[in-house]
Amino acid sequence: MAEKVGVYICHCGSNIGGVVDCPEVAKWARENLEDVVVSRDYKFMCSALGQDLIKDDIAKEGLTRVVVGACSPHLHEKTFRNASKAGGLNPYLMQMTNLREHVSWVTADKAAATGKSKSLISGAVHRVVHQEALAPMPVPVNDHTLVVGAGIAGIQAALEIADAGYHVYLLEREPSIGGHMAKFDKTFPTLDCSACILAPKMSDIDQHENIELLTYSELESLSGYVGNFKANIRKRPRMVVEPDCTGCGLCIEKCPKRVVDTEFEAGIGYRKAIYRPFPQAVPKIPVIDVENCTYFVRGKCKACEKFCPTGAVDFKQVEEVREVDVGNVILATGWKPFDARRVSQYGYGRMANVFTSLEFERMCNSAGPTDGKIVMRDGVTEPKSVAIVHCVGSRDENYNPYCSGVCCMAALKFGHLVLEKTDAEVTSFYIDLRTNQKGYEEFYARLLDEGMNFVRGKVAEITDAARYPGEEGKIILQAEDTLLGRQRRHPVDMVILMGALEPRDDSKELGIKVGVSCSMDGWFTERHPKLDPVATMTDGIFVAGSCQGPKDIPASVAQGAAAAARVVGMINRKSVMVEPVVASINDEKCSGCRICNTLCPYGAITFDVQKSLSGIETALCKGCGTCVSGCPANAISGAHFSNAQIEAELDGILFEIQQGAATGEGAPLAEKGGRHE
Amino acid sequence: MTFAYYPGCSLEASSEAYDISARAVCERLGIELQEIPDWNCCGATEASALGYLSGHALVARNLALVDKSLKDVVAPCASCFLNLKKTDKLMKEDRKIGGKLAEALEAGGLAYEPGSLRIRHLLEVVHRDIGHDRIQQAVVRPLTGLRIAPYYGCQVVRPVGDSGDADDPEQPQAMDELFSWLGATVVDYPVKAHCCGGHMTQISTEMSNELLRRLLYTADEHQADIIVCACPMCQLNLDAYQGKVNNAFNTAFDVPILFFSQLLGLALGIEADALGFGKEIIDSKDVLAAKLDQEETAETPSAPRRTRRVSRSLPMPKKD
Amino acid sequence: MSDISALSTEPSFLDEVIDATSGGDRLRSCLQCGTCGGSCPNGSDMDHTPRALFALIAAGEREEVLSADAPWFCVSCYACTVRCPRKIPITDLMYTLKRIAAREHFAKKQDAVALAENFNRFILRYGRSFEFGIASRFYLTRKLGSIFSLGPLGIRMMRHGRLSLTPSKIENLAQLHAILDKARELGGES
Amino acid sequence: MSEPVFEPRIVGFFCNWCSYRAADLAGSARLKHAPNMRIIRVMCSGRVDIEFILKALAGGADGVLVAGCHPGECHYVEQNYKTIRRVAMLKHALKPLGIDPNRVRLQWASAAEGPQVAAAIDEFVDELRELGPLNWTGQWAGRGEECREAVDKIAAEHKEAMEVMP
Repeated sequence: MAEKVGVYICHCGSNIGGVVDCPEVAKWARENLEDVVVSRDYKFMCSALGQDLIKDDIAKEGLTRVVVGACSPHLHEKTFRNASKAGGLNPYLMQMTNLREHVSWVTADKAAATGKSKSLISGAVHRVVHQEALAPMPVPVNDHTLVVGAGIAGIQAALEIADAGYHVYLLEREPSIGGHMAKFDKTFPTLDCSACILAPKMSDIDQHENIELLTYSELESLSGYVGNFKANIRKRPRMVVEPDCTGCGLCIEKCPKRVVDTEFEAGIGYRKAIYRPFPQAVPKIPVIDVENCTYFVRGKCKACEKFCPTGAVDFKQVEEVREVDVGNVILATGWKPFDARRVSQYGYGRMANVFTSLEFERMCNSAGPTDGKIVMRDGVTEPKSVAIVHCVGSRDENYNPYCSGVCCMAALKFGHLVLEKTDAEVTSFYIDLRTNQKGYEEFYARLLDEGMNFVRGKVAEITDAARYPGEEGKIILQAEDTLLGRQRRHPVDMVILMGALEPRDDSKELGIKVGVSCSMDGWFTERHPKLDPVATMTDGIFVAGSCQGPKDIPASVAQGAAAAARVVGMINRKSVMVEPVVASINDEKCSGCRICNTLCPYGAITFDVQKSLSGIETALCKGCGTCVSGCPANAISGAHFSNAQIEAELDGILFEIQQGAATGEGAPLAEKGGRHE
Repeated sequence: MTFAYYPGCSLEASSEAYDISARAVCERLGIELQEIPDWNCCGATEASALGYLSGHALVARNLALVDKSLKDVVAPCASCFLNLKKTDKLMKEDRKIGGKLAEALEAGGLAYEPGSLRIRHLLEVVHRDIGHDRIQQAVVRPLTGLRIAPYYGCQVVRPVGDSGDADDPEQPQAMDELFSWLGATVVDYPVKAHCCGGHMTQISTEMSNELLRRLLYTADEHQADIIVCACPMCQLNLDAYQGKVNNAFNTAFDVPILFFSQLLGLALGIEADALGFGKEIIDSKDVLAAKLDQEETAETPSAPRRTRRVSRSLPMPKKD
Repeated sequence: MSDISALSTEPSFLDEVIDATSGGDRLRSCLQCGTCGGSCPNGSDMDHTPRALFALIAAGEREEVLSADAPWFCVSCYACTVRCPRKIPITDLMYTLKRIAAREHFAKKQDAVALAENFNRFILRYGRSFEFGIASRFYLTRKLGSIFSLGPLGIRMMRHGRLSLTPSKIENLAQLHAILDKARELGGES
Repeated sequence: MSEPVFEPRIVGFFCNWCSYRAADLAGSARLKHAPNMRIIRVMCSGRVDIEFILKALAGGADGVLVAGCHPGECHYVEQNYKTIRRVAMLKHALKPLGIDPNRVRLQWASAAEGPQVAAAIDEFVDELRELGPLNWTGQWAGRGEECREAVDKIAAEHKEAMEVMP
């Protein structure tokens, strides 16, 4: 039986109405398009009155389908679905088409705009009659959660969820939790001691009954879907039996092998071959670095084993893989520091007294290699002058186009520390100083008062080639002082390079494991940059902290908490509704060719060997439709985006085009379609 | 291996020594050079200052004249090298201009397929294509005892239209490695890729003198016996104008400036006269005689930047 | 008037410069960081650093830019181009400014123009450059004063066989001219 | 200007996440561009069935533009890579069908690239103006006889092959 379609053209004030002849479009639809029983135009369809038009017509005219020509569906699709629902129509029987963003706002020529609107409406009408009533599907939610990464963002998220009374698996690749924050001395802009605020949280994690800490471990694979994930976790061998170890540290004391610590000490300090990254490490259990351990390299030593009072050392330990069931996953894998060697004109690695920001953080830390003393590479001499170089590897298309966000404030913090701990003068070379959070601009003002110098100009090169008297034995920064428009050479004893924050090398890899995409830069992509910043396109997977983009501590903590809130919300609901836009396979038509099996990145398509048929795990399907268009037998159909629906929309559009051709009036075709005038 | 050879104007006149030594070295290393027939000037840095298309057309003619059976053009002159590369890249990447240049070539009955030639600098060919093993085998007269400041200048190392595998444009290594293979002591010459002033010697002696002074001063600070060049302009400026620099700043620089190919030739056992020695204005005979084979004494002061290692000293960042 | 031209919808000086440079549109993304000005070996002697020139171009200060000496002090060392965080072809832009300035006789006072013109004159005549000719003619026409100071150098060069007094000439000069004429015609060069 | 310009008719398949939003952005930014484009929204460029494109060309469109997220930024992880392959293969097949492959265009656009989308549409319109009207079905009109002959010829050639063995 024929459907009864109602068409509603929105003027959006003059936004659409000012360019598109809405009454004409409505009239044309009524007269030219099959199944259209009602066709109206109205000033504001999204207004209550506009929505009432739809509801009433559904009741009075017995509409079975609704087409709305207005703004972008991304704005008001929900609105008009609800209106249809309120009128007693299944919301998925409403089709919206975009006459504003895609027509009136981008077209100068009115005739052209009107013609284009007609064809879009025609497309929508043809499509809507093929649409089917759909209902969202409920699935249960497991109340365990996996948090990947135990930096400050992951720690915050884990604690929030655990405190809400739910079990958390907290995964950390390094031997200890704490992340980068554990390496810092002070935090901007308040200058409170990083360890003092982090350490308590770390021991909370250690003691929390709802948190199961999995350190020295990585996520091997993730399968399943929202509410019902299975995670495989690979635990590397510490060579120390955790339950037996008391963390007394005797083994570390006795270990004869000293190694440069490129991880925690950023390369300016040493550790033993059996070590604990830092005294307050959580857990306290040490690990053996098998690359450097004398026993593993040469086959003899075993000092640690000899001296261990509880016999906890076990050189035969092997890695283990375990599987955990979780309902939600939070990614908080953080960032990695930019390799300053790549900017060879800055001479890092060539000139001893050029340091990276992370090296300097460790130097300032009273628990660091220099006991907090600011000294040159020789380890004793205090610098008389220090230069801080901004944007090293940031805002630079040769390295990373983005702004790393935190460096400006960290540079101010460094400036303060230098002025506080030494008699040196400090000069910062910046392009723009970005201090746009609470208390940040005030901190900048404070540093001006404290006598830190600022030069606006990106440093062109750093050299030890003296040119003028007074430059001998110094490191010279050459830059243009852009506020003076003059080239400037600035000799100093010590340089600090504010290196960029970069995505982890394996972030893309991890993204593919869990079905989260990465931006071109390699940061995880959130569902919506403004309105949904911690969710991802994969339901049940959330992001927090710097793995989603450079962030400072406050922002990371906020995101950790936000992600936790989303997870707790999910758990409390017990079950979640998933959009019904999914694919399904018609067994009659499926030839078992398995072409579709390889097309799905979510592993939603399974193959039944007995029946030799492919099948789709509905809850896993995200509805992209790639398998639908890939099936040679047309056996797969995509709900709400079926071949019939899309081809009908195409027919509708072509219908107007052919009609236009016939009448010669076809939309833009008479006048030259208005271009940038 | 056979390469098309583009000597360029300077190598015909002021820098004959470069041409002679380049040919000699290549012959010794089994590189056959086929000079481009009737090649013309590349326009240096001057032609494109007045005409855009004509500037590139000048270069394009040379590319078009290369025997189509050859895949590589080798140019010893930095400016020639860069100009050839730039024009080739432009023709390849900017369809509009590429088309016009093709049309211009056609007017002369010539044609060139952009990207069909690899534009190489002599230094790269020796360093990459011949490489460590074959060079070391060929060395008969190591340059032991000689402190070398490798000076690359600008246009050899700036990656204009290069693939990613080009040498570091800021701290290039090719010459450093080459001369360490030859047994010389290579000083870490921080200004190795700074500019010698190019044509500034013709325009403003004040400015060019200063640029040259910087290079000489740093070489002196690092106790270099000789500065080696891979560019005729660099060599000419440092060599011919060294006296003027001394007058201008009353300094007493007296560093011989040689082409890398000359010293390489010496190490390969080629006779000095067959390498154009003696054409340099600051004579290099005495230095070579004095230094060669004098094993470097232990307490040769090294570059000032090296901080003396105290037990408390912090580790340096690892290489690579 | 310049500010007006910057605001009006007429193709601005910025557009003019960009259109005359392959890849020049990168100039729009300049963030005025001064890497170019800091990198330039002659940066301390220029009346405007490249960065400042770009600001003036954006502001439509045509005359001031074209009469600047900065482009003529560019030695084509490409340090700025390699380092520019916005990948702006700065050296090429300097060539563009030189060309416009030379075409519109803004730069008569620049020695560099004379040198370039000289150089090109010899290329046209011989197909190759002729250092001795260029140098002597250049000094005779421009720097009569300093030619004597140059004498001894010339003599030393000659003694070391580094100054050929006879230019070498290519055979197919006609072909070269045909190519260059066509190029000039296509490029609308005078 | 009176002299009529050929206005190509273009069908676009835009993915819901990046390119459709980019087109929205072009709107919010009021970036005027040629009105020849008709956009059909799909969830992912991977949903674009090659048949859709052929159908559009057969049905009177002079060109088809498929738009998706940048490679590596696909909201479905990697589906746009499949689009690359499919469109490449289609373009390959178009020539023998008498269609210039440039009538099908693949366009990447992140949700932030409204200007790029607007520019791409204008550019595509200009390219199609160069190519002129497609009128694909028209090309075959009145050539039914030819086709039948061709088919018969082939049938004859493969006579025995076509016989079903008893």
